[in-house]
Amino acid sequence: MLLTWLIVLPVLGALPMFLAREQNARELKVWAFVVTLATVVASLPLWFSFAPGANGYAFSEAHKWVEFKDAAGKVYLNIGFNLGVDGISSLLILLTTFIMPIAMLSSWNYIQKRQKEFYIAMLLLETAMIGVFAATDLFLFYVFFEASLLPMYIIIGVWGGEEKIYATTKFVIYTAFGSLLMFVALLFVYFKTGAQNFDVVQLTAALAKARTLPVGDPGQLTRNAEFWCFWAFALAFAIKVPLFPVHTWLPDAHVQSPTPGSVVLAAVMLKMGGYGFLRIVFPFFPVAVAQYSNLFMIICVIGIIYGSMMAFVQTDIKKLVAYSSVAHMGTCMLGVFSMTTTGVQGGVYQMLNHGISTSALFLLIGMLYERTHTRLIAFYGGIAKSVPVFTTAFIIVTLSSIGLPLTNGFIGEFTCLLGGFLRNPMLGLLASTGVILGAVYMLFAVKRMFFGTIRREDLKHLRDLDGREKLVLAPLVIAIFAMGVAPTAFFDRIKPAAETYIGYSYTPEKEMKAAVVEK
Amino acid sequence: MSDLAFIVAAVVCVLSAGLIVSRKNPVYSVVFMLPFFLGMTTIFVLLNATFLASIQMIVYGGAILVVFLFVIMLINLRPEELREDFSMLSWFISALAAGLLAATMALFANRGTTNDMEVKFASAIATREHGAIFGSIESIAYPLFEKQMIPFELASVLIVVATLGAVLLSKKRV
Amino acid sequence: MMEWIVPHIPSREALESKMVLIPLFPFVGFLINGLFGRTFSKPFAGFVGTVAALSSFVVALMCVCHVHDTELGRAGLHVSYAKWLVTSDFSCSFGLYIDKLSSVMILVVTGIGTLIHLYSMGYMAHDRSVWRFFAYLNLFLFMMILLVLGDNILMTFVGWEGVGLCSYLLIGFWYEESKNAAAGMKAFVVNRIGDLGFLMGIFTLIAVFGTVNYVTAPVKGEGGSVTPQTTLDAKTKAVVVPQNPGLLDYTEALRLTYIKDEHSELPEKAELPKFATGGEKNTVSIPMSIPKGLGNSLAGLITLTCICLFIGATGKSAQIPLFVWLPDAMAGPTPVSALIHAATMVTSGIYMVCRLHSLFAFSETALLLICGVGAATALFAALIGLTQLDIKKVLAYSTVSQLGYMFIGLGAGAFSLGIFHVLTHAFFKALLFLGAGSVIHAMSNEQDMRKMGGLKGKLPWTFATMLIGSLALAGVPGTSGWFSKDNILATVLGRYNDTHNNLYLVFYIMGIVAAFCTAFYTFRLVFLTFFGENRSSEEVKHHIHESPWTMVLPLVVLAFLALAGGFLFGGMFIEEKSGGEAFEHLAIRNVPFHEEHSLHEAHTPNLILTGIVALLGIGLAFFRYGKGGNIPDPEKSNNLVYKASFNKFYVDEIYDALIVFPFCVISELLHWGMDIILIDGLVCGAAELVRNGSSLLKRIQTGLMNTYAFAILSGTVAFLIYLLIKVQ
Amino acid sequence: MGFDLPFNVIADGGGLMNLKGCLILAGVIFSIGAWGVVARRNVLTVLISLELMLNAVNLVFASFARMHANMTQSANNATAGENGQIFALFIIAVAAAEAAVGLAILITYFRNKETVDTRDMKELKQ
Repeated sequence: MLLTWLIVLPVLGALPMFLAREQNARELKVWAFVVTLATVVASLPLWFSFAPGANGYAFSEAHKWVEFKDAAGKVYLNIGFNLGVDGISSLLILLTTFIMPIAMLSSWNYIQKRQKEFYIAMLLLETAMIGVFAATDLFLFYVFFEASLLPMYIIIGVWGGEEKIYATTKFVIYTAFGSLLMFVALLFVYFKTGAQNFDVVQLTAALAKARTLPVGDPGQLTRNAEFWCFWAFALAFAIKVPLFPVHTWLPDAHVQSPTPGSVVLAAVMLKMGGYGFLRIVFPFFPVAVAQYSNLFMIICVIGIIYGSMMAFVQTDIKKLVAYSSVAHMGTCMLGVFSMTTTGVQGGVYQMLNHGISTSALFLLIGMLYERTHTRLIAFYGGIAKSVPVFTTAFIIVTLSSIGLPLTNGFIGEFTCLLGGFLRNPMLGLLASTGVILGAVYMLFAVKRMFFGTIRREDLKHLRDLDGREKLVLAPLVIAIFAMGVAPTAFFDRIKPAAETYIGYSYTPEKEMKAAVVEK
Repeated sequence: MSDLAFIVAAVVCVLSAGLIVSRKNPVYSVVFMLPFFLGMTTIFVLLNATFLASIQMIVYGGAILVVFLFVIMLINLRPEELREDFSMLSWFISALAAGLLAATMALFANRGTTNDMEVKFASAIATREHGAIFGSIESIAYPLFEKQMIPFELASVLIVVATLGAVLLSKKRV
Repeated sequence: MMEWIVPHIPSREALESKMVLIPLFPFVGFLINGLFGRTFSKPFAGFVGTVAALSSFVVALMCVCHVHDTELGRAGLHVSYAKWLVTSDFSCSFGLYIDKLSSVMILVVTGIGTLIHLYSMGYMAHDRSVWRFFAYLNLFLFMMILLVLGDNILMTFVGWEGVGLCSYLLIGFWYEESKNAAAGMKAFVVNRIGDLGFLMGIFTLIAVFGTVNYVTAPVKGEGGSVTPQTTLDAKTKAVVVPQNPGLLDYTEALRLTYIKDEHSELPEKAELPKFATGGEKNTVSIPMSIPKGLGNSLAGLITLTCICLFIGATGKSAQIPLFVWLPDAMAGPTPVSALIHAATMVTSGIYMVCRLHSLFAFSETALLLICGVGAATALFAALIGLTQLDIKKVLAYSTVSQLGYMFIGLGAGAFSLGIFHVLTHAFFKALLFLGAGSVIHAMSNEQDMRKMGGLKGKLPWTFATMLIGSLALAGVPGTSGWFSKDNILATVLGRYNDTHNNLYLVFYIMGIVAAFCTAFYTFRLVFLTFFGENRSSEEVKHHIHESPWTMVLPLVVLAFLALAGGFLFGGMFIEEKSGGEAFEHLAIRNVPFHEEHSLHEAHTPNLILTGIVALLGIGLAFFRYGKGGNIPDPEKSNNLVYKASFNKFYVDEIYDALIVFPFCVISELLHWGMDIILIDGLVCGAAELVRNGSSLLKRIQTGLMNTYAFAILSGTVAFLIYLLIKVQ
Repeated sequence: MGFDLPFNVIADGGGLMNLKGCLILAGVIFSIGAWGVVARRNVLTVLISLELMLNAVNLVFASFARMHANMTQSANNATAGENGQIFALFIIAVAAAEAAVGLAILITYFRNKETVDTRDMKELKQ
């Protein structure tokens, strides 16, 4: 029941807030923060008593949810409330619960209007995000996947910047476009295979069986159908990641979003895409994955180089970080698509890293924005002198972001690139140029913002970080170093799950064997 | 004889219906409703639906028509206030559509009525229990109050609700 | 040998437990200064930093004594701490490994590091944030120690990037000048380009050997743990490797198996043998899990790996084409230039090649490339150095040039001499930089040599020590610099004798020309700075004074080492025979010569030649600048070559035009063309299409009841007509 | 109320007074009513046209009731031939209700907007 509680807890916390009045904003903030802290505490067993069962999932639970029977009493639609975590999703849930209190704390002064609604939206968002990672039922996954859009839509649309409506509409339509296609493919898969329910593992088995059926059998999953379904799923997740040609919603959404929104968006929501690839696309469509993984690796490499180049020319620091996200997620997905254990391990690790370092960057930018109300890099210059602590924090996070050893970024980047290299050396080499480009754009921005002489009088008296802000950043900075020095625990955790997902990968021999067994 | 009556009634109905629809002033429309209802009643009688005919006359001719007249007087539309209603194009297009509708329905009627049905239509009528005649009050009352009891009651509820609604709606705001 | 320095060497077990202190002291120093330094007084912050460095040096010295002087220590001190990164392709832990090679480096790093900390206490005494400076310096020491002592190549990479970071921070230490920050950034980015090569090298190593450890894990034994060695079983003539062999175990095994005489070559993959191991796993073979597209010839792969790693080295050790950052790095405080950009960090490329020298020894192609790049760099930088006016720029280019010499040595197969030149160069170049710092300090931060002159009387200590340093740099026979440089050039000539490869002759001549240039610009510097009239302004003149003892003491110590270093340490490095046998003191095996006499025959002509060019260079410098009054002025010169040299042959400008500018333009173009116009155009275009389409459709919604009724009517009619046709 | 015809009106005739004729007549009246609904802009006329359409339907019901006149309600046949007429009765009831409510809405609308022209009724469009 742990996972159910984890999912329900934020909603339960949000319920009394509906009754509260806007005037009690302070109490509301504290309450919402306490709720997220409670969620952190509740999620701790995911780390400490994680013991996967026979199917690879720990904390499994299954409840009946929706069941439709036809006139003959045969079940034709069976959606379960099935939850469970493996090594990957448990870490992503932990990341979610870890980031939420930080996001809450960071919105303390940033959010000034409609505070009650804001915190309610954040709590609902947390529920949806945990649900995405905990669901083992495909339909449930889809429900949470979509449900997470709505609070985000509101968060950007209500508390966002000047062009918030454009950004939030773009964000939602972009992502919903992909996921609706996914929904069609999902139903197709379910009804085509005649599976008993939407359980991911069972659907995988059903699909594998459908693939081996003889040509002409109505239940046969043809290559064509598989490829269409693959693209439907892949597009949904690629948009969410986002991979190269479908990334343009991200900069707008990030720039317009309020700081906590950016943090959650970068830290958790982007991970849903990569997670979806691993959890759903890899097992479901191994043939298509085998066919297209090279293409996707190329896309990732393009994303790395392209995202870095875009980041380099940005004038808005938040946009710069948003484009760097494109590059980082490219690295991360390169590892995943390399289909090597090291690469997938690194990919998942890089997801966590990106969640930590990029959200730290967004937090820092948000703090600066609160002081000066501008994000233009050219506005600043030389502020290292007036805000030394802030500068130090920013540089530490920057270093993590560009993958300096002993920070978390290095481990993730190194293993991802190694995975890519072992799969395809040329792509590995090209992807590794991201190491250079990352340093170029980040340090260039750091130089322009923090170094040099202060030209503006008001920047000389900029306020340095206060206690609350230090509290917000401290866990992230600690995590940056801890994960850089001791990645082993994470890698051990990820390994069985990664091997499971790679194990689904397609080889012609395997299929022949399966066909023989079927006969 | 019945043929003649039917043809006369049908011609009256169609003519007056056309006039109802085409008169610019609604007062005339209402006036032409009277021959229309009379024609209808005649046809009902010819169809042996005597009770229905009487109800038709009472409800339509007695109630609805009068209500329309009342309303026209109430809102007091003077002819000169009425705007030009005849946009040639829409008039023509809708006439075309209505004509097409009539044609298709006529075609359906033509195709759908078999000889068998015509024979049944023209055949002699069996006498009801209790010695009632088809279409008479008794012959309608028995099924109405036995099998159709609930719809009948529901219809009365509907009328009550409609009455209340009409009163509430048209009540002047205090 | 070193009993007189450290009278009591602790036991091996005690040393193993103390080894961690070597990196820990500087790290703690960094933490103390970094976290609380703001509240410290300036001298105290310096004191903390210096003590941290000194303590580290003392522990390192004890370890080194153990490694060199005891029987058990010969295999090195090796401690493995916690696991760091475990993946299915490789695994590595935090481990420290002092063998004979790293012991040289660790002493240079901590020893010279300590001296420069001491010097900095004086030099930085008036700076606003001394604590920050010492925090960075200590962090640098920490990272450098990791680089040198790491027991796997990933740890080396940690240090490698870490020192790059410190270099970035220290170059931009005075960040309020945008120029300095830019120089720091340039250094970091250029280094990163090299790091890309290093990274690729590591990847290939993992693909080929499946490990990143240099040696296998230590085994607990009597009186301390021992690292098992790869040996040739005397009876069976079989190669026995330890379990879970490291890179060096593999290379040693390959050498013992295949390189029986000088014509042997490495086999193709198909013939790879299995090596016997001592433990329960009976045999082990090189995994060679090579991805498609790299070929599967072991020799080819090793060449590829070596070239990748060497690209990494060119970044950090400022070789062509990546040397451009080092001259700019002089924007940092002078002690930083001395420590990081002369003595230690920039030599880490050489260290890395030596660390894996047994791998490089397999690849003649890679060695030839290294030699060629080294020679080109040595000459090119020396030519630029001829005309520079900034005292630190001259030294910076001379550093680049000297690093080139080191690579010449490595490329000629004389790894020991490369390391020897690292050592002597650390002495004299640190000395020169510190001396230059002392001059700059005295001249109120003036760096232009045109405004100096006649300082020998006012700064006697500085003058004397710098003169010694210059003699060493110029390669005057008897000085430490001469010992190393002369031997490197002799080896190249020997190599030519041996292989009759004309390239080696070309490299040799380049080296000789560079040596001449070196002697010339070095003494040009000395004459312009210390002789003639003082050309500074009155105010500056008034302030000229000798530096405090904290600055003079390191100068004296380094001067002694620069002068006598060759005699003291030469025996450890210089090859007596041409056989390439392992040096007892260095555990390095140079690439053997085919003919025993090749090297011997090269020594005498080379000795004469180098001596002559050094004296010629000094003489020419004396004739041109020695009498004073002949002040160079590049702006007025019409000599094109002179101008080109003064402008660094426009390398920066060429890079800007070829790489930086196109990158900016393409990025900007892509941003507008691709992102905003194409992709967003498509996305928003789709949205616009829907919007415009629906505004067309909107017309249908007239709001007129009749229209809707008409729609119903026509729908009905259409349906009826359909039925009419369909239902016959 | 009502009066009972003691004779079978149709049986002696034939000719035009047959089912087909009745149905076609109903169709024509219905179409005229539909025409009125679609073409007229005066809500009053539209409502009257609606009554026309309802009457046409009544006619169809009555015709078919006549066709089923021989169906008698008995123990083994629950359906009576009068059911068509009964349905027509219900329609008349509903028509009355509809007219009442419709006209009431019309009055209220007129009171507020001073118009009964559908061209002015576009509030929902804005």
